[in-house]
Amino acid sequence: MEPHYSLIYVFHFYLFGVIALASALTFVTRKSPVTAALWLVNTMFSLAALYVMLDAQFVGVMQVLVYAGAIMVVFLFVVMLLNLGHPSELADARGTGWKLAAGLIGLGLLSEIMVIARTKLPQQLIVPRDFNEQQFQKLNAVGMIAEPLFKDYLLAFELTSVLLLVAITGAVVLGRGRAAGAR
Amino acid sequence: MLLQTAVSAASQAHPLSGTIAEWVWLLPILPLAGFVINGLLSLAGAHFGPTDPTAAEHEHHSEGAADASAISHAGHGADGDDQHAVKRHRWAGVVSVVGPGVLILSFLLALGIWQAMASAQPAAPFIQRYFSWMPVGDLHIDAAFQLDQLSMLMILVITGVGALIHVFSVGYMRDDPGYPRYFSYLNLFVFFMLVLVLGANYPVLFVGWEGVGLCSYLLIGFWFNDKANADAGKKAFIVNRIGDFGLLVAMFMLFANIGVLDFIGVSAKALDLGAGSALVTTICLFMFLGCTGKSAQIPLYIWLPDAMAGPTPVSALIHAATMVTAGVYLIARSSFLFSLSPVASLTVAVVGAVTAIFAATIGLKQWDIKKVLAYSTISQLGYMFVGVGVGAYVSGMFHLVTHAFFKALLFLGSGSVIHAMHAAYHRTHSNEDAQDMRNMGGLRRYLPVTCVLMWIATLAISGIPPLSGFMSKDEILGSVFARAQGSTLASATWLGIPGSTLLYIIYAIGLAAAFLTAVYMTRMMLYTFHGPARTGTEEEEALHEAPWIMTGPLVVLGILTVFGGWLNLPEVITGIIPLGPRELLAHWLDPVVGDATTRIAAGAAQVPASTEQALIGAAVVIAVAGIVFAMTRLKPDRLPRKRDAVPEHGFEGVVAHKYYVDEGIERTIVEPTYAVSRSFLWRVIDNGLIDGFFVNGSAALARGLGWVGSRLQTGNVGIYAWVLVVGVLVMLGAFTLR
Amino acid sequence: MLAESLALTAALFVIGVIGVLIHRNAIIIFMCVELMLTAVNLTFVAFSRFYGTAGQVFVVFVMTVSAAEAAVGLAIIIAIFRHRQTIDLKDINLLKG
Amino acid sequence: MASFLDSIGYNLWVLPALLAIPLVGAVIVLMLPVREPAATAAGVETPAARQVALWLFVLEFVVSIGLWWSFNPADTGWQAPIDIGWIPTWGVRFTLGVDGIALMMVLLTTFIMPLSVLGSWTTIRTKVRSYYALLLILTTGMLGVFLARDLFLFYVMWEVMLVPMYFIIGVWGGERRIYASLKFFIYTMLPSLLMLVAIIYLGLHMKGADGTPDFSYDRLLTGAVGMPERTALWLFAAFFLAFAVKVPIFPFHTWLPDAHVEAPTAGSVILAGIMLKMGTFGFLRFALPLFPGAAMNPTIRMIILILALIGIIYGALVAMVQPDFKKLVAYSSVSHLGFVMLGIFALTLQSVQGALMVMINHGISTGALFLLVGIMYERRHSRLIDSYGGIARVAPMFAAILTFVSLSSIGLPGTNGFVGEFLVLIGSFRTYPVLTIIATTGVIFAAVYLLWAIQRILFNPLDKAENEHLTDLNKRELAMLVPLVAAIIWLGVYPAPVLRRMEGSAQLLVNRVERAGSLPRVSEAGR
Repeated sequence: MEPHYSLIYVFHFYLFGVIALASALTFVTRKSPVTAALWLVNTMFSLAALYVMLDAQFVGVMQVLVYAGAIMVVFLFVVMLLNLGHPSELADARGTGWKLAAGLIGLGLLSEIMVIARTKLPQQLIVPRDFNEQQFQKLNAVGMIAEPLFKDYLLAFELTSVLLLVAITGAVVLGRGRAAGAR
Repeated sequence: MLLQTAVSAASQAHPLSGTIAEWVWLLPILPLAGFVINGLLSLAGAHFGPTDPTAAEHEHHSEGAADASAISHAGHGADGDDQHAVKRHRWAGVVSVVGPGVLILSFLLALGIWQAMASAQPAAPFIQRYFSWMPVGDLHIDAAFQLDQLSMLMILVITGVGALIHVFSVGYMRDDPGYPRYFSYLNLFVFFMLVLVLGANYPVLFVGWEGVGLCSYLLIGFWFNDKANADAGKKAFIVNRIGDFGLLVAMFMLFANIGVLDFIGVSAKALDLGAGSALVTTICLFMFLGCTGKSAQIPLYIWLPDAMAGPTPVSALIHAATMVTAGVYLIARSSFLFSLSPVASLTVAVVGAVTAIFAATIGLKQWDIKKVLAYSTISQLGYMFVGVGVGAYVSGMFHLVTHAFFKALLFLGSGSVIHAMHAAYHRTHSNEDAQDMRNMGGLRRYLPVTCVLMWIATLAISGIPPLSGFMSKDEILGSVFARAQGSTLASATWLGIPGSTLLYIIYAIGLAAAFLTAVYMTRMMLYTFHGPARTGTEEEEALHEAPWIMTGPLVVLGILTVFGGWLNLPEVITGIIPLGPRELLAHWLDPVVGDATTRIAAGAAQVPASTEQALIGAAVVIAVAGIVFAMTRLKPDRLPRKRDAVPEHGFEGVVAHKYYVDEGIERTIVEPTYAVSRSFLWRVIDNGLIDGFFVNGSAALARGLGWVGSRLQTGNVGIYAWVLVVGVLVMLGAFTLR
Repeated sequence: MLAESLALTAALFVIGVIGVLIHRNAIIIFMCVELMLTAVNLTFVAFSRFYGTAGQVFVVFVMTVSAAEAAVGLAIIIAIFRHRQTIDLKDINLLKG
Repeated sequence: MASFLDSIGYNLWVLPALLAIPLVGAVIVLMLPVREPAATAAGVETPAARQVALWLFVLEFVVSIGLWWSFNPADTGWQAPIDIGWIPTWGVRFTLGVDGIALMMVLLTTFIMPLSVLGSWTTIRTKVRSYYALLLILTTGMLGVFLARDLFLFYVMWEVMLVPMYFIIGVWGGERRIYASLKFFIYTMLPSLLMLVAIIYLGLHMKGADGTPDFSYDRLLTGAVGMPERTALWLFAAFFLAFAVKVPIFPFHTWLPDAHVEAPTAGSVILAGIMLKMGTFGFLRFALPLFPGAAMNPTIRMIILILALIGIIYGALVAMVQPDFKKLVAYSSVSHLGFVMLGIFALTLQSVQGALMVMINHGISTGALFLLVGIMYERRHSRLIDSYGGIARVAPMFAAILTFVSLSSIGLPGTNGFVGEFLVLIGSFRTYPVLTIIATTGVIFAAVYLLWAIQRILFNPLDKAENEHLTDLNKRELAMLVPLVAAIIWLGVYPAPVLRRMEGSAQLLVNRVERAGSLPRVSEAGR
């Protein structure tokens, strides 16, 4: 089913995978938001690499641009804006008992997901093996995404844009605070 | 118009059709009209009467100078239902005409019908169907009247004695503020009583049966502002209802088994039930339960003594002459059923006999003149049941008729006494009891007419020949003896006792009760009319004979008491002294009860005339012995007045307290029922278990769950996240483990 | 490489969940949510090799939503902080019933 | 009379008119201009509302009374039928019709309603327009329940009936009105929802070839019989609960005393007089004919009969010890409705007809009792029996009528109460003799509790100063009581016309249930 992968491909795949995992673990154990954010950026970058390796070049680029470039920057802006970067204020993690319980829940969840992931894939949905290859040849990396996006999922796309508009408006209204509205 | 068409269609070939008997519907309608008129006058007088509150207040305190309504419970300050108690009711004049008038008209009509009947000599009952009352599928209950010799006899008694008592009431109730109300009730009673005896089927009979109970209830509680009276009325109704339950069940069983309820149909199909079968016995016993209620037999006799709370003419009419004899009538009417069941018939006789002696013993120790008469009535009703129980339906009915005469006379006589006593005590504003014999004595000087007439009645009830009571009572005892010699009853067994033995015992009890009757009646007369006056010197001046409107009916009843026996002179007597035609009543009733009597008496040996004469002689001796015993042993001149009396002790005390039956029932049935209903059924089951636990409990559970849920809402988003994740974990787990 | 991708996705997702559970700092919790979303993206991409490019289109949608979410969420955090001078979840219990 | 009715096409429009008049009337009443209580003579807000409502109800009664003559007793089918499409996609039709069972209930309703308006004439002083509008809407609901031939329509009307009563109790009731109205609403609503589920199931069960459900009663009558026994049992249980609460059968009765005590006079009258009949009517119309196998299952039948029996005795015993006269009457309803249930489930022609008679009689007698309680309450502001005593002396007309109505409730022969109870008992005795004998003792207890109560109210010494100047009935009160008294006498003396009109439908019901109910047993025996 799966194509044969070269050793170097597998090596790189595992490398980025391990980096992503390790960064994520580090991220989640940090108490300072800034540090945490930087480790998260690292995870994002590794994932972008994996996307590229999985023949999703456009998504990989978007990952870097949107997540690492935009969202995480907004996070850092907020941290700075609120001046929350000092570790002294961030003694926020819960106690050991909570952490232990969270770990246990995480393990349970993980095992459950792994079990579910073993489900047989529905065969009838599977596309021919070289389908993506042909799409890529025919439409190039961007067109491969753009065609379904603007044809099959046009309505969803438009709705997403409305969602973004609403989000922007909401963010602006919330961010302005009561200052203009109430007084 | 509806009536007329129905009448003409229903009666074709009957000898009575086309005669005055077609007007039989008018018999009850006349008193009903009287009820409506008097009732409306009563309400009208009440509504448009003076409503000035100060006047009412004043009258209330003055207690009404001539308030005759307090007669039966002197000194309690009882008063009627109206505010203007001093004057007679504004419509009293109209009522005095309408009330007794409708009864007299009814009686005249009844005489006419009787005349027609006597000449036609119909063998079959004359049935008038007016309209269909409850037609449902195979159940056909018509509003129909049945005129036959039995109902004719009852009609004559009811309207005749009823008319006399109505006339008496005009004088007795003269000044009562509830005068129109009284007559409307009394008329209504006669209406229902006529419906009872005229009904052509059990349900119509039941209408009258319960209707007379209702009127009894209303009239016992006539002076309802006294709690004791209201209690007595209620007690009468409820005890009667227990009996009615039996009658209802008997009707259900009849319908379920033979599908008809009219007398003709049931008598035709009665044999289908099986002679002597358990079914017919059960039906008869349930029916007899009804009779014990209405006719105050053991175990349901307890209401009758209390019923004396009503005005005395009411006691005479309802609680002596007519209503209480309805049970006897019902058994005679249902003779086609009872004659099929020796066991049920013997039960009737046994209960009658036991009641007769039981009530007679209580009568020995009563001081209230009306209570003596009440227990005497119960006792005499026992005799009647002995008569109909042994299948001597004619004798039972005969005693019913003569009893109606002499007991009505006794009650009205006592009414006359009480009237005089009350007037006397009222004049002196005394609080003494006007009905207690210990306060009387020597009244013969003031009430000579009453005294003589009451003595006649006393001798009659005691069984002194040739008065009516002697004839009828002796005939019952003779029948018992004859049945014991040989009949279906004698050959049956009752609770393991051979029927003939039982009948001899009943005969003995009957004789003993006759002795006691003579004793307590003589005692009553001695204490009331003889010896020194205990009334008090001031009061004696006020004692006087009742006006003619009251003594007139007494005299008529006295004549009837003397000559009532001629209705059914037994052969034994006519054989010795040719007094007149023999066994008139037996011939008259033969078409109705003849077959049943023959069926019960089957296999009877002819009692030799000499034996019969000996029995009669024994009965007379016993009666005389009773009178003599009472005369010699009782000392009216040594009797203390009521207020000086000491309570009796020992067995005498028990008897004086009526064997504590009322108290026993109160303790064992009434109070526990109330207590269980209130503390257990209502408080525990209804409020506690069902409403508290289940209904409001489920509401509380919902509220509790809601409260627990609201406690989870700490508002802390972190906790929410935990809850969410745990939820996801659980749901994924469910998927995984599927 | 599907199995590996899925395992990685699961691990990252669970790490995100654990992060949400153990942190009280609202901003870090938000980051954890972002991590979870990204992890899901990896699944889409991995499956898109077998099921066609639609999966990658969904990744675009998810990114949009997460961007919108971050914008609004952070705006809310700012508003709360202005109001109460804290972003500690312990002190934010306005949802209390 | 019948030809006159034909000439105006009476049967074509009477049933929709009966439903429409109160609805239109409600709108009219609500549109009346408000007048403040202070500005009116009687201190009643907008007195015009009550007059308009009274005349509307009189009109309704006049319109409905034609049914008495137009009804053909020989015809056991639907009369004056109406069948209009309503919600086609759900297969719901607006079908109305009247048979012998519904006829008397409709007439009872239209007879009671004007009297209940008179009963609330002076007691309802606030929000008068809304009150009478609710009464009118309630009438539509009640008549709709009796007339509906479509299960969906029936359910809609069933709930339409519930809401106005909730407000009538909750707004114009006594001190604990909120508790009582909520209890009433939830108590009756909950099993009604179960019934809705059953109705939807039935509708889907009967769906046609195109998949549209069918709620038609007539079609269900034949279609529901072939249902598997277990299914029928569950559906019967759902219907049973809904109706049992409404009846109410012991132990589902505890909403009744609270609702009655707190409701205003007219509310109690309608509740007792008409709405309690909904439950027993439901058994006769739906639960029995639709699921004869389940209803006639010996075990289930015995359980219901025993519950009915408990209701008769228990209701009477608990009524006996009530200090509150209104509550006493409420518990007496439990007892009376026990007779109805006994009659229905004993299932002989006599007992079913008797049950119908008891339903009518109970409506009249208990309605009258509640009106009388209302009259007492208006004068003394107390329902406690102990607050009275000896008032027959000052209010003889009141006393006469209260005594008479009580006697009819006791079942004195010659009054309506006797006819019903007698028929129920004599009919039931054929199938269940022992149970019937036990039930017959109920007539004793009825005498005990009512006579004891009226003794303590009317008789005994007049020992309370407040009672000495009680006024007797006025003209309005007489006007509302005299028709009831007349009905009591009429139904007691000459019930044959009523019985004749009900006989065909009752016979049809008994035959249908007996035939269908005996089928499974026969087949079991065959196996």
